[in-house]
Amino acid sequence: MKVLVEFSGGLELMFEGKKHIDVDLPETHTTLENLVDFLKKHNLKDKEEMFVQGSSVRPGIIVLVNDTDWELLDTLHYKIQERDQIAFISTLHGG
Amino acid sequence: MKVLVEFSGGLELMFEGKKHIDVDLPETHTTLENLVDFLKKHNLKDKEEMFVQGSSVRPGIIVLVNDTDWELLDTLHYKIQERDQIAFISTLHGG
Amino acid sequence: MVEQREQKDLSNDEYMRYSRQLIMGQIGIEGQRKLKNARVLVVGAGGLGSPASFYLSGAGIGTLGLVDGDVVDESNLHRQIIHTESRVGMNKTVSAKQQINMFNRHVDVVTYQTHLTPENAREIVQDWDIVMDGSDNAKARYLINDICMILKKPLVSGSALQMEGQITVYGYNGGPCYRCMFPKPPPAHTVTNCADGGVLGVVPGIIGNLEALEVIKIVLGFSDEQILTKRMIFFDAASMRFRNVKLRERNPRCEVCGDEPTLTETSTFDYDDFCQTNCNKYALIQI
Amino acid sequence: MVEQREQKDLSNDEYMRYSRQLIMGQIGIEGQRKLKNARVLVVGAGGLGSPASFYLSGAGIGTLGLVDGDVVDESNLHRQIIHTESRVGMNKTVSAKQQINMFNRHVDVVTYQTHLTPENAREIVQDWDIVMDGSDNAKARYLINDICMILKKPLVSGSALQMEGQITVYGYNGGPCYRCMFPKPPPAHTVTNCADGGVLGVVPGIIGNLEALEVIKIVLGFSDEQILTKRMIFFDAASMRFRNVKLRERNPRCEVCGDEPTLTETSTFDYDDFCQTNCNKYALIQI
Ligand SMILES: [Zn+2]
Ligand SMILES: [Zn+2]
Repeated sequence: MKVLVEFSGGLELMFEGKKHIDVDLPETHTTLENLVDFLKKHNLKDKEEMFVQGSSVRPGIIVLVNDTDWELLDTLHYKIQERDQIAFISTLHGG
Repeated sequence: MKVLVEFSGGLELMFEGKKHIDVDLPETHTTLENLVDFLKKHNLKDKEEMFVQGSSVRPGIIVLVNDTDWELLDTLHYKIQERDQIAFISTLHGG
Repeated sequence: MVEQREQKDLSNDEYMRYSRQLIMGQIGIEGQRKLKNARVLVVGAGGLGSPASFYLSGAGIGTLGLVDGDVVDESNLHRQIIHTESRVGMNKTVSAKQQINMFNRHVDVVTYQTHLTPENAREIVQDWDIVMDGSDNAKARYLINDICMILKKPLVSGSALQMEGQITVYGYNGGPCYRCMFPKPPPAHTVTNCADGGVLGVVPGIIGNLEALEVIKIVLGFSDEQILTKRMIFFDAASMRFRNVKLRERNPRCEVCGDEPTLTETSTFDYDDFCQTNCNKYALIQI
Repeated sequence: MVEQREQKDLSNDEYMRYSRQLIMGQIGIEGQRKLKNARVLVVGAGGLGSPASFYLSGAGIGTLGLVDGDVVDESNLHRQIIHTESRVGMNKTVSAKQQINMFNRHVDVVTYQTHLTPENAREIVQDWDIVMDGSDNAKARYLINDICMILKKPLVSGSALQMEGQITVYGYNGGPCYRCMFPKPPPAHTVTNCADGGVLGVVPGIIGNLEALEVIKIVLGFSDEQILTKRMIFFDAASMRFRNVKLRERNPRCEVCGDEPTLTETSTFDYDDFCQTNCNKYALIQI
C-alpha cells in the first residue's frame, strides 16, 4: 500500500532532510501505529526518541491524515487507505 | 452535472455577493464556453459586460479548473467533469 | 466586559485617517468604532509582535498592550522591524511604543516591561479583550494559553522558526486550546542541544501579520467559519505552500479549558518543572 | 551583470547583526554575502512596498532602490507602516529611506522621487537585479512588466484590494509575464465608476511580505520549483484561505516576452491609450 509521508517543523532532519518520502507499506501494516513503527525501523536516521515515545509519536508532534488532525480519526488506530497523505509536524515555538 | 463555481477579486459582487454557488449544468452543456453562457443567463445579476465579452469572459479574469489555469486546459473548449471546481477571479491592481 | 465599557466615538481626524478601510463593506463606521474600542494585548514585542503591533495600530485598535521584559539587541533587527538601531538596549515594549506613537497618535499603548510570569499573568491579562501570542518559547506558550483559558480570552497564536510558520486561534467557539493540542510538553531527553535554530526574518513577519488579521477579524465579529479556530495553517516559506488543516475540538477533559478544569491559577502550576529544559528558546528544532 | 560587479564581503558588525539567519542551512555566510551584493528595486513605497522594504532591509539586501512620485498622506498610514505622521507631505521614497537608515545602517537606499514612466523606465530599471512590483494601478503594472521583460529582470508581483491578495513571479524560468496572463486590459466600458474599493491594511502587509520572501529566495538561488513562477497564490483574508494555482507557461507569441517581441521600448508604447480609464487606481473592483 503506497502512502506519501511528509515531515516538517524540523522532523525532516531525522529523515535525511527529506520533507516527503513515498512509503510502500506491507498489507499487514494498516494502522497509523504500524506506520510509526515501520518508519522507526526503516527510515529514521537519528535517535528514535526524537520521533517516537512508546508505540506513538513523542509529545509535540501533530499527525495529519490528508490535512486532518489524527485526533478526529482514531489516532493510532486509524486504518490507512491507499494513497493517503500522512504528515508528521513538530510544533514550533519561535517568534 | 454538478459543478462548484467560485467568484472572487470583486466578481462576486455581480453574483449577489456570493463567493461560491452550486450549479447543476444540463448534460448538453459540457464546455467552459457553455458554463459562461449558462451563468450569464441564470446567475449574473449585473451588467453582462462586467463578466463576459463575446462568448468568453472579459479580459482581466483568470479562469481556473481545480486550481489550474484554463490556458493549460483548452480554455473555452475544456470539457467539464462532474464535481469540477471552476473559479472566476478578477485580477487585482491595488497595493 | 466590552459591553460594560463606555464606547468612544470616532473623531473627524479618525474618519479621514481610516477612510480607505471605512469604505469597505466588511468594516464601515460601525466596524471602525469596534476597532477603536477594542483592547488587544500582544505578548512579545519581537519577530511576531513587531509587524502585528504595526498593523494593529494602523488599523485603529484603540488600546494596545505590549508585554516584554527583553531589551532590543542589534541581532534582533533582521526581523523586529518596529525597533531601530538607536533604541538598542531599550526595553522592547518602550521602543515599540515610541514607533507606534510616531505612526498613529490615536492608539493608546500600554507597556508592561516584564516577562509574563505565573505570578503576574492574571493581573496583566485580565483587563484585555483578546490576546496575541508573540512569544518565542514553549514555557511562555503554555503560560499564555493557561491564563487566557482561565480568564476566557480568545488567544491568537503564531510561531515561526527557520523557514516555517504555524498559526491558529485557541479557545474560541468550541475550538481547542494549546493544552488540548499538546497536553504534554516534548520530553526533556529529546532536547539535548538548545542552540538557536535561526529564522528568516520575513517568516515571522508573515505569521505576525496573519495573527494581526485574525485579531482584527475577531474584533469585527467575523463569522465562526471565517476565524482560524479548529483550523491551523502550516506555512512552508521555502516551497511557498500554505497547508490548511482541520483540528480537533476542545477536549472536555482538558486540564485548563475542560468541563472540570484542575488548573485554575497559573501561580500554583510549576511551569519550570513541567517544561524542564525543553522550554528554552527555539528548543524544538534540535530534535 | 551580478558577476561583473565587485563582490563586497561582510563586516564583523554584519556577521553579528545577521547571526540569527546566518546559522540557517539555507543561508549561511555565502547566502548572506549574496544578499549584501544584491540590488533590488521596489516600485511603489506604499501598502506593498512598506513591509517589503522593511524586511528586505532587515535581511541585509545591500542596495535597495525605491521608486515613487507620491507624498505620504495621513490616509495612507493605516497600511503604509514605514512612514510616520511627521513625514506626511514628504515624498514616500525619502520617508522610507529615513526609516530604513534608522533600522539598518548597512543598507544603501537609492531613491527615485518620481513615478515610473514609459520614458524613464529603462534608465531607472536597467541597473537592478530584481524588481518588485508594489504599484497600485493597472497602467503601472503593464509598464513595470514590459520594462522588466525587455531588460530580462525577474519581476516579483503582488496586489491587494479589500480583503484579497494575489502574488506571483513573472518572467522567471520559462514562466509567463503579466502580458502573457493578460494580453488585453479590461475593456473601458466595464469600469464605469473608479471610486476607491478600499483595503484592509494588513492584507497588503501580508502580500508585501510574501513578495519580499520571493525576492530573497531568488537572490539566494532557491530551486525553480521553490520559486513562485508558473504559480500564483490567491489569498482570501476573510476566510483565511490560500489557493495555490498552476499557471500557463510563457507565451512564445507574447508581444513583450515572446520569441519575436514587437514591444521592445516602453517609450514607443501608448499606455494611456492601451489602458484607457481602467488604469486608474483601484479600477478593477468597480466591475
Ligand atoms: Zn484545552
Ligand atoms: Zn509575456
